[in-house]
Amino acid sequence: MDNHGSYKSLINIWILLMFLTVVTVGAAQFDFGAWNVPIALIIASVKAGVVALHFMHLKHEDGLTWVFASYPLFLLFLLIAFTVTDMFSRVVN
Amino acid sequence: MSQEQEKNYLENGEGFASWFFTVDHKRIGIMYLWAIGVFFIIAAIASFLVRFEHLTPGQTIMTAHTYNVLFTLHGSMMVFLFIVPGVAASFGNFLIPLMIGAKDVIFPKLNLYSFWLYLLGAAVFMIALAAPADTGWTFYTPYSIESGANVILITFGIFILGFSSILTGINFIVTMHKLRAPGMTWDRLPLFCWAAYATSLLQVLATPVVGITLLLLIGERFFGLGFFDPARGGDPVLFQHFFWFYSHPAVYIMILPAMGIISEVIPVFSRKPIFGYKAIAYASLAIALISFLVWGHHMFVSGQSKLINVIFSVITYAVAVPTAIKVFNWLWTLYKGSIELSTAMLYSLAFIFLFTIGGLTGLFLGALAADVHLHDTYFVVAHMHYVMIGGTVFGFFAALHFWYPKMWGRMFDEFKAKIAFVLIFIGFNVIFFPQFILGTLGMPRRYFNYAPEFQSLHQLSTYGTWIGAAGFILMLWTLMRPLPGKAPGNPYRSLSLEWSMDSPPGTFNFDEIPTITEPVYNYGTKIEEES
Amino acid sequence: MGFFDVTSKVLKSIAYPSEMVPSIDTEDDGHHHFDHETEHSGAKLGMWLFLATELLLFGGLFAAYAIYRAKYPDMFQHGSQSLNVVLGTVNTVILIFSSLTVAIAVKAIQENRIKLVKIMLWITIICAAIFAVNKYFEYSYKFNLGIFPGTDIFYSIYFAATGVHMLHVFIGMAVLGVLLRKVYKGKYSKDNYTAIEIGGLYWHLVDLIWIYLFPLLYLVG
Amino acid sequence: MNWLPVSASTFAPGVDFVLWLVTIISVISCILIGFLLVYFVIKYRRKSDNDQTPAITHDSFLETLWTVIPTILCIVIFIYGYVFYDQYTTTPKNAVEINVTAKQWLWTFDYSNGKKTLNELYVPIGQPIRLVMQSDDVLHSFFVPAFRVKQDLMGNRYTYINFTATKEGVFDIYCTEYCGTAHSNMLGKVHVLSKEKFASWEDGSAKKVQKASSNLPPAEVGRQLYSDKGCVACHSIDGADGVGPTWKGLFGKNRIFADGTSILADENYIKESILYPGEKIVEGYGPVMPSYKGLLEDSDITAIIEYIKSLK
Repeated sequence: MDNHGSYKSLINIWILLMFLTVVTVGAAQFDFGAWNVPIALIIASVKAGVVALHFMHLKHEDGLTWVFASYPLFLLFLLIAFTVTDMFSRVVN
Repeated sequence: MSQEQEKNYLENGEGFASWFFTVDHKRIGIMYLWAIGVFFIIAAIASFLVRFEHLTPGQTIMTAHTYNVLFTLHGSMMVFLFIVPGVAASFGNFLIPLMIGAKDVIFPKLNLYSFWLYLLGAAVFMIALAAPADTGWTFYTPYSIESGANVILITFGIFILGFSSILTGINFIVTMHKLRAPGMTWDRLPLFCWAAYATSLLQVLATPVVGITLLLLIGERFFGLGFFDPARGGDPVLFQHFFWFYSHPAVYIMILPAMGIISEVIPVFSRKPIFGYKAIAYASLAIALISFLVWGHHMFVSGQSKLINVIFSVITYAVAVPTAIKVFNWLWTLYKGSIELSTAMLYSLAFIFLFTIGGLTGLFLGALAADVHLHDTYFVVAHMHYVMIGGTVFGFFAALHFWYPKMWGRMFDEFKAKIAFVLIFIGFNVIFFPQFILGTLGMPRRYFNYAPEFQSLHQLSTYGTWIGAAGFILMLWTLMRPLPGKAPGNPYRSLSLEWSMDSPPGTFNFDEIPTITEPVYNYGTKIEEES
Repeated sequence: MGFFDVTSKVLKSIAYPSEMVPSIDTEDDGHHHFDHETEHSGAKLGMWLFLATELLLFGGLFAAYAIYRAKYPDMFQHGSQSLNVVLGTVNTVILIFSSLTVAIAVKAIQENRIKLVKIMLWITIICAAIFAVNKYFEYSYKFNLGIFPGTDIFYSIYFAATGVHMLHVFIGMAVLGVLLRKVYKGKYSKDNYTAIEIGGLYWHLVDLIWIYLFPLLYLVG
Repeated sequence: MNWLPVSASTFAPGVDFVLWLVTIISVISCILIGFLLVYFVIKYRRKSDNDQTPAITHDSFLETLWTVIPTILCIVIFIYGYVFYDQYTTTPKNAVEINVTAKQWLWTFDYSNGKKTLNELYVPIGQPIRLVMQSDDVLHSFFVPAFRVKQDLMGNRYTYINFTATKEGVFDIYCTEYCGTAHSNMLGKVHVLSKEKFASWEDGSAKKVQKASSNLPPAEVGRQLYSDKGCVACHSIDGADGVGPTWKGLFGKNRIFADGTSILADENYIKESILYPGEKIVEGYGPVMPSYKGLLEDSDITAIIEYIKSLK
């Protein structure tokens, strides 16, 4: 049976997540121009990664679970990459 | 307990409830088989009428609107109610646990719920027929937003069916990971299981995208969301992207299990190990992965950008290669074999030939310049049916005959079944081969009316449906009337695990979980030097 | 089995939706054919696969967001600025907190601390309810301003994404509610907690999706 | 039997080349596989139940062969497909633009000189043409088999087709994207004219000449217009219900409109309905008909009215 981490470590993770939320909201107060979205997405991904690894115990799962957890991300990337590429390469010469 | 063990799964419980609430994977498989059989027949009748309409140009027996409704009914029913859940859910359910040496799938109850969801989705779909859709099975926007038909209900039905598909896929994947008998390593896994595994992956990962797409389409009709409606600043091509992101992998959801079936049938009736086991197994996986990358080849003339067209064309040819490899592997399994032309074998051999034609005509459509001419003509219709009928349905029929003794515990009349095969084979080719020529000549698909110069080819195609229908009825007739006497446990001397038990199997499949020590296709006693 | 039994079984399965939760309880219908460890790891693997499908379900919305944001930057700028960042932030905090409580609940059941499990599940469900109430206020405020799905593409994405997410919140609440009821019935222990663990996984996914939706919709205007 | 339509554009030979190339590859592969299939089945048929068979499970040489050869063929086909497609999608510098608008179930062509035609596209031979296309409603697709060109049309965005006609004559236009009830009646014609004929068509003299020489009765001319101008897509002549009311027995009948009023269908009513179709909507039908103002001359309208009169 898997029995990982302690209550304290869970709460520490939570504090980290709260901190990152503050950072997200804070960062939104400044205008980084084209970097607004990437910055927001990077912070969100760090948060998501922390939730997945610690709250969802992905850290302790086997390789198979990692494959199933990450493959949809790849597909999502494909879906977005191809559709966006299409949308912005339609200029006709 | 021992009393119960002696009963086979068909005898274990009688009446409606003993089936409807069963968690026995074999009974669930049989129920799927009945359900998809019914929908197949309804959809086939629709196509029969559609073809009949084409006996003459202009109105023959129905109005243009009825025609549009019927081809939509035929397409959507065949795709969503028959062929996608078809082979995977029916034969997959029945066979996977038997083949891997398990007593059931890993989530038996979930399996039952999946079946109920399937029925629920089908029911919603049927209710929608009160104002049947005339959008084509592709539901392209903005026509599907504006059409007066019951598009919301029908797409909601498909949404539910999608969930059934996803849950079945999850069930199979986890079952194959967790419940393989000791010694049933991945390189001893029957190829049908490999195919079912790849299929399940596609079901799990592709279906949600069509789910959200149809949900958004419903939102378009309810709220006017505008994502897919040019009048509201949306983009109809985006709908097509989302739709084909699912529907191209769905083509492989349809064909992969059939490939798995004939990979089982051919070695048994050639008494040879399957040629290139690993190549076929990995090709299944490769197809499952690459098939996510080629959806745009359905959209070469849709207004997609030129760059994306070129990219998709390249990747499309990449997916052609593993498919070609499979065909040659099946072919070479026959080499120096001891070939018995049973009905199941005939269907499998026909699969190889017809699927080859289907695949080769795909090469036309993948080529950008040629596709500009052929897109949305009868060529596409013919190509698709060579893959879906010549491939999937022939594979499905092969399975019906091959596992018939195992499923029902009886044998059938091989002679009549072979006559039925000949009729179906001839009928099929007479229906669809002329359509290739119609297509290259420029006859568009989904046309109620057509120019008089196309009439002779259209008529030929319609006559084919009569031959095919006769064959299909004869096949049903034969299968519905089994020969007297009990079928032996292993009538074909197969080495696969499902034949190692009585026909039909007992409720719990195996009294004791077997231990596997040999490769699954260990035919061939004459040892030759390996190259 | 006659007609009556069939009807009663159907009615029962409707009346007790908890029966619809995948069969991962040990007191199953005697069809038990594999050991506990297989069941546990199998259920988790199945759940991860299901989460994969959920992610791709939202994938369509994320793709639509990416495209239309790039196509109509001004519309997204205006729309985003009209959303209530405070409510959004509060909801983010609530969801992250509820994620913590679920994680604690899973940890607690592994140590057989049933009482803690109950408290944590209760808090989680209450958090979910508060989230829903906040969302209700947000929606009705927008409706009062005459903003509906379909007003423009930004609001369509906003309502579609948060709406589908809301649906998941409700499903999550239902799942947690069923689990809580079973905890009260004493069904779970340190030897049998798979259901709580995979229910928790589902709830974390609801949180994960929101972690992305929040900045994309509310912040990066 | 011929399996390809006439080749009438500069793009067509390229497409035909690819079609022939793939056909030859396909036929050879098909014969090879079909032959081997039948040959193996006959040669290695089961002779007895105890036939000894070898345990051949792989053969590196063969497997390499049937991986490499299809790969090479695929690359070749892709390249040819791409090369001709690239030519087709590249607009020539001296291309003349024609605007195309699709609407359920009509094609409208607007020329740079202000001319406008319905369902009939006029182009000069040898002149690169660029169609700038848009739909007024749902998706349509512009397809001319003789030119081997096809492109979807949609709302809110222009799409394009380039072609140069190489043969004089009249060729079919089909709509190939399913667009509703009368999809299969959304047909048109491309008239490829010699430079001189096109010039005379452009300044309008051709039409007059043609008219003067035509001594058909007006009802016959009307019948011609009925199919040429797209009326056929929505109005039946045999009483069948369509998108619009049937023409059979229309003349002299009492028309009831959506707003409850009614009128006797006479010449003036029909003329009004052709020019201003939105004014009076017959009960049970939608306001979908486009105006033919500027698209039909008075004499055409008279001919159509005569034709309707003849449909008792």
